[in-house]
Amino acid sequence: MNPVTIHDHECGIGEIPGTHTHDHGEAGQRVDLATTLAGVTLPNPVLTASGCSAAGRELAPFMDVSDLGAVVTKSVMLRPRSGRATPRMAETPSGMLNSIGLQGPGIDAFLEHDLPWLAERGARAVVSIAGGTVEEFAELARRLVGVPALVLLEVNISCPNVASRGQVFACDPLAAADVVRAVKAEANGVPVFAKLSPDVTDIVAIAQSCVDAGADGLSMINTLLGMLIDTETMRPVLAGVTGGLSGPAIRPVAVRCVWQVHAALPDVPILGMGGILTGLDALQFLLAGASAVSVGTAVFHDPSAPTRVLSELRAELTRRGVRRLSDVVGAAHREPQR
Amino acid sequence: MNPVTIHDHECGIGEIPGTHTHDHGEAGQRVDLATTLAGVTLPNPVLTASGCSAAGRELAPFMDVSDLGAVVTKSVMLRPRSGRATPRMAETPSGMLNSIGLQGPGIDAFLEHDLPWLAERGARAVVSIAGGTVEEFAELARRLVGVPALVLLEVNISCPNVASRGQVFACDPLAAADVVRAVKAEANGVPVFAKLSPDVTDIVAIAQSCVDAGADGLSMINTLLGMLIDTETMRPVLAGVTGGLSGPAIRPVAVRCVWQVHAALPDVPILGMGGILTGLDALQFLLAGASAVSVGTAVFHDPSAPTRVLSELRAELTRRGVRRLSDVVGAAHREPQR
Amino acid sequence: MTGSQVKARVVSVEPVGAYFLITLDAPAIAAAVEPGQFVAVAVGGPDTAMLLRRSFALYTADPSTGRIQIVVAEHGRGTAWLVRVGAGTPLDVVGPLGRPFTLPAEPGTAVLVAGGYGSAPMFDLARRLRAAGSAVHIVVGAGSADRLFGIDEARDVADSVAVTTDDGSAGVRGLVTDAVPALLGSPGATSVYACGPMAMLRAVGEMAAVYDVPCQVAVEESMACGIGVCMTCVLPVVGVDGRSRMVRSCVEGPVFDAERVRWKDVGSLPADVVGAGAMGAH
Amino acid sequence: MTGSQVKARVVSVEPVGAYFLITLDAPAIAAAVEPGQFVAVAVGGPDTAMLLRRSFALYTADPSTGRIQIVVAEHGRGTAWLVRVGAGTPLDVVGPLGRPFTLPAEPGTAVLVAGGYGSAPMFDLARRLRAAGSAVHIVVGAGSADRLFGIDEARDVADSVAVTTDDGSAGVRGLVTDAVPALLGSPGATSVYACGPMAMLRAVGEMAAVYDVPCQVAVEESMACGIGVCMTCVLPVVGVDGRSRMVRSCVEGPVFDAERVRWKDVGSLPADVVGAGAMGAH
Ligand SMILES: Cc1cc2nc3c(=O)[nH]c(=O)nc-3n(C[C@H](O)[C@H](O)[C@H](O)COP(=O)(O)OP(=O)(O)OC[C@H]3O[C@@H](n4cnc5c(N)ncnc54)[C@H](O)[C@@H]3O)c2cc1C
Ligand SMILES: Cc1cc2nc3c(=O)[nH]c(=O)nc-3n(C[C@H](O)[C@H](O)[C@H](O)COP(=O)(O)OP(=O)(O)OC[C@H]3O[C@@H](n4cnc5c(N)ncnc54)[C@H](O)[C@@H]3O)c2cc1C
Ligand SMILES: Cc1cc2nc3c(=O)[nH]c(=O)nc-3n(C[C@H](O)[C@H](O)[C@H](O)COP(=O)(O)O)c2cc1C
Ligand SMILES: Cc1cc2nc3c(=O)[nH]c(=O)nc-3n(C[C@H](O)[C@H](O)[C@H](O)COP(=O)(O)O)c2cc1C
Ligand code: FES
Ligand code: FES
Repeated sequence: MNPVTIHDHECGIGEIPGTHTHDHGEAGQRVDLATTLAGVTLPNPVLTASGCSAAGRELAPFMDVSDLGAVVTKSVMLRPRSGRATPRMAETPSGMLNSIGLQGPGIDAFLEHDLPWLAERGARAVVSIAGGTVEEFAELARRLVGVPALVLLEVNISCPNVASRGQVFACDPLAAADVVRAVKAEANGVPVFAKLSPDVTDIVAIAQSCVDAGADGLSMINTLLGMLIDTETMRPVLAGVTGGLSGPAIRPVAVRCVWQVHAALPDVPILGMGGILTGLDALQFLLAGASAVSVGTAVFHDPSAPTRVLSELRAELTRRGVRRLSDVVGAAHREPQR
Repeated sequence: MNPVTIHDHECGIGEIPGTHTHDHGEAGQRVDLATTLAGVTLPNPVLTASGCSAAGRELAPFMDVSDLGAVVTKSVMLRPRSGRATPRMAETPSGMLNSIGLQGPGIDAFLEHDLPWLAERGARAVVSIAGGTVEEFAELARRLVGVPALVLLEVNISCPNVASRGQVFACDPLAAADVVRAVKAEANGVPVFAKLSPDVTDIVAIAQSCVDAGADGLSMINTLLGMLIDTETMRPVLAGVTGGLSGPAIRPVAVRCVWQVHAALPDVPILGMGGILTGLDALQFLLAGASAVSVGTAVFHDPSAPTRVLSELRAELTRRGVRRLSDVVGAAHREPQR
Repeated sequence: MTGSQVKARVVSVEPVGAYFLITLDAPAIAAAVEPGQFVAVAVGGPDTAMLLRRSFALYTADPSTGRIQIVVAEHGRGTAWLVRVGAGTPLDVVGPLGRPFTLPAEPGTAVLVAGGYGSAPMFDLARRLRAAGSAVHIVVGAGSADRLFGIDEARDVADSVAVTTDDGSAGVRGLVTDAVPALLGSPGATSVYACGPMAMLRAVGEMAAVYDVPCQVAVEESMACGIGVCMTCVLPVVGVDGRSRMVRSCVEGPVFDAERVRWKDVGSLPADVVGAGAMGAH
Repeated sequence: MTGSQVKARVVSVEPVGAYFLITLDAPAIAAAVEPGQFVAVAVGGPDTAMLLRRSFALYTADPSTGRIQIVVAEHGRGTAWLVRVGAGTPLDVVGPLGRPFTLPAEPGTAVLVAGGYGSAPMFDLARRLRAAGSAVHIVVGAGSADRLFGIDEARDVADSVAVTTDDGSAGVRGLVTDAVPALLGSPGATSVYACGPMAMLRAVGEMAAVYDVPCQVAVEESMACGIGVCMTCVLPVVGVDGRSRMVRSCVEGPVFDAERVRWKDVGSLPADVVGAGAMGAH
């Protein structure tokens, strides 16, 4: 009846046998964490998030990046980009704002320096691409197909569309579909995931539009547009005025987006993200319908977060006696068995 | 250069005279906190938020509600409503989810028991109204116009539109405008504020549409749609599955919405809200363009929050040497004077 | 009914079995407590991500020392913080809150049933009942011995004390409700009071109904505000007019007449509740 | 360059003037520190709303005791928590991070300029410079006497110490930079090291350029991650190829050659920075 079953713990009255799953299962057999995203099998469902772990190299002191499901690299563009002026970030309650402006070396340097490092270590790379025009996205896909380590393309459509007075691709079903279609045409079998923005009236409509255009899966969510005003200077804190809100603060919005899209499109694989700090947070996304998750801002709080989340998730699933990861994917949509 | 000017404090080098506003102004004269919302002058800009202080009576042990700018009452509907099943709430990082389902006594009981209590105490009431059809909204306005204490109508268009398969009025510019127009037609000079949802692709478009339909001002923001999954039961926590996210977690989104709408419609008064916990939080909304603010979820954390926010705001403005509240409204949009 | 908001200094936090006994300096609250009332405590300290207060039944309140005590079971994040708070820390506490147990108009025989930390409000209640001339029988149950709170004190304040544990580690092995029918039947109980888990309250209420003894229960619903403004803590309760309403357990409870609570409908929305019809539309 | 992540037990938190000297048990970090490096500390405890680590220059690091020390000025919420943390608390600390000061290839005369808590990394640097045969002159400045850190220790590790305060409460009244030209000029300084506020670093860098003395500065940019993954801590720096880039101060700094930092462009985006052209488009 209550959201939590504290009563059962407090005095044992009315206890229903088998509800105390968290006391059992320690002796349970090891859960099979392998997951499949549009035909790509990953050893486990915990990935980094684009823009939150660079291209993986800086995490090396804290983990073996090949232990992760995959490394999702920072969105790369065709040309080198300086990013915006500083300040580029601000802390907010249980979250942060960023306005980096997609600083990056451009695709040439990325292919020369970044991907090979991941390939040498046997890590899997999900490469996130970003462009200002549909053609830029297509060109990036062309350059990437076939390079070692690449297992999946994530299309960051949450960037402004040059042709459309800066409106973000992900906020317009047609523009989003155009990008997906163009990338898909170049992808040569590499699965293409469209990364959606939560800042839309109807995320299911955007999701549907991307899938209709050929997206093999969906990554969600990107940051929410937010801002902070410095009450001393009386001006916006960020040089870019607005920025993207991430971290645990947005987790309920992210879980809701995954839930809605999985409910509408149950066969479309989802890479879920937004505020994941712990293994139980990751489990929420899986239960809502994600087949894998990205750990983003948590890395700034705890550089070993991705592997910690993975081991916590393993422990939690083991405790629940879960055998295969796929058994929990989307399970919150099903009526409980008991 | 840095987001914070700690350097100046640490060793005094490079200090610019006059930048330390926060050390001066203690002796400043009392700031005039009066604010005007579409012709209605309130003694100060701190209000409660709809649904977070019932009809004010329960706050009596903690404050004199007539000290507030106004009491915004819980959205009232024509008929009594039971609200949803429990659980109706869940705590989230720096926020909470609620799915009350607009439980309330209906307009008759509201007029008989709730408004008179406020009127007797000399408190000002902003009455929030909600309906499932345009006609219900109009009928509510008709019933309310002319009753004592009422100073303003807040139209909660973030509720599902019966005619439109449950789509929320606030997510559709045309439906939102229909409601505003109908209420305005009955309002007989009482200013009408439309309360906007942040869950839209383009909040400025909705704002414009409401203003074109006759809204005298805008309240923003309502909650963000979110959800939480119980990782023990593996089911949604809330009986209503999804719920509204509120509290400090959403403050950056709220400030951004106020900023965007004020930038586009600088002459439209805004009642700002979303995660205000302190006087400085309130100041952020004023600087972004709000002429007054509502304190919502903070009341659950601290029942005296509205009056505390008010006194903190007064102190902060005094410290900055601000004379009139209107001097800071929207000030973050202007280049600094110095 | 609604109390005051105070900064209450932590006097001490002492482990008692599986629980923690927290003593606070809170004269404004201690002055006016009746058994069954509760306090709502802000947790997590400055810059916490935990926004909502946690509610705890008042165990003792001494107007002469200005101190109050609560019995806290470590459950989730908020209580994990609370049971580790250092002496001297100022806690933001609102109370006393809620409707207390009401004493019978006439002296008689009262049966008090408590599950786990649900015994906290029972001692003061027992004392007041006895002071008003009633005989008091207490039944306390818990999962295990370490989750029984205040057995010795129960012996001081009651005419008889029955103890049960699920695992038999203290008292009689079994559920607290096993011990109730005997007390209701033979000496002729005239009132029943219960505090504990919902399932227990329901069972006790149903037993009392069988024996036609008035029964008051203190329920424990999830509360966001504790002061009656948020409407999160509701449950379906039958009013004096015979109609059911979703009623706030923080201000109209936490103590209810057991026969008025629609136990099997808690957590759902019965169609005959006032205003349920208006829900269908939107 | 990037360090390890440890649970460092707080040994003590001691007020020192306006600052707090925090001593931590962190053998893995203490083993490998060079002057100018920093640590990133998680603040706020469990369930905090503060997500980002706070960075602090290492003051001491003793491989034999396994202890490190930082000097913390209470500034906002995070440091307010940190300076009140109890002894014994385990802190999550990542370090040592960042590029340290580099010692000159040849012994010479080093001038070390510190503003406020910016003196923290200077003592170890001075010791190493002297051990390598250099003469060391230290200039320390602050707003007031209580914001001077380690003057006595400076006297132990340097050949001369000059002290300035804005208010004249200790040493010479004036800015720390007032004392620098004299040191650069007459004895013929061969290297300058500076740590403190940005305006001071810039001024020192410009003076060093006038005297054509190589100058290293430790900058303090807002950092979200501290380990090089987030790109928040950048500033425009001229590379060896003569082209300017937005460079991460956490991994490519915090120590930079002063002449390479484009001081007047910090906080803006100069059009000639690599990749700035690509920004216009979107
Ligand atoms: C009127 C009343 C009296 C109570 N008296 C006592 C008491 O004397 N001793 C005691 O140990 N506990 C008591 N409780 C339960 C206590 O409030 C919860 O154990 C506590 O809120 C759990 O908080 P948490 O942060 O540890 O758990 P979390 O699960 O992290 O809490 C998350 C949210 O759920 C709510 N919640 C979780 N469990 C409960 C619960 N059982 N009841 C209500 N809300 C819950 C919390 O308040 C919080 O808002 C009482 C509750 C109520 C409503
Ligand atoms: C490399 C480096 C070394 C430092 N060494 C020291 C030191 O030895 N002693 C010391 O007292 N302080 C030092 N600082 C500054 C210290 O990190 C800030 O004072 C601290 O982060 C402020 O946190 P807060 O929570 O108190 O302030 P808040 O204003 O609440 O912080 C909000 C956010 O802004 C960031 N921030 C605020 N001020 C600064 C600042 N001055 N520099 C960088 N980020 C800031 C915080 O890290 C946080 O993310 C150093 C900073 C850097 C980058
Ligand atoms: C500093 C920062 C940089 C980011 N850069 C990118 C990016 O380049 N491409 C992208 O698709 N998402 C980017 N994101 C969004 C994250 O990948 C992620 O979608 C979002 O932050 C929500 O997850 P989180 O709360 O776990 O961080 C960035 C987020 C942050 C905080
Ligand atoms: C429990 C609860 C009930 C609410 N009920 C209403 C309502 O009836 N009408 C309305 O317009 N907004 C309602 N809101 C939204 C608030 O008025 C406010 O817009 C939102 O919570 C953001 O502000 P906050 O973060 O300060 O709470 C409710 C919010 C909460 C938390
Ligand atoms: S807890 Fe808010 S109304 Fe009861
Ligand atoms: S602080 Fe994240 S890259 Fe430097």
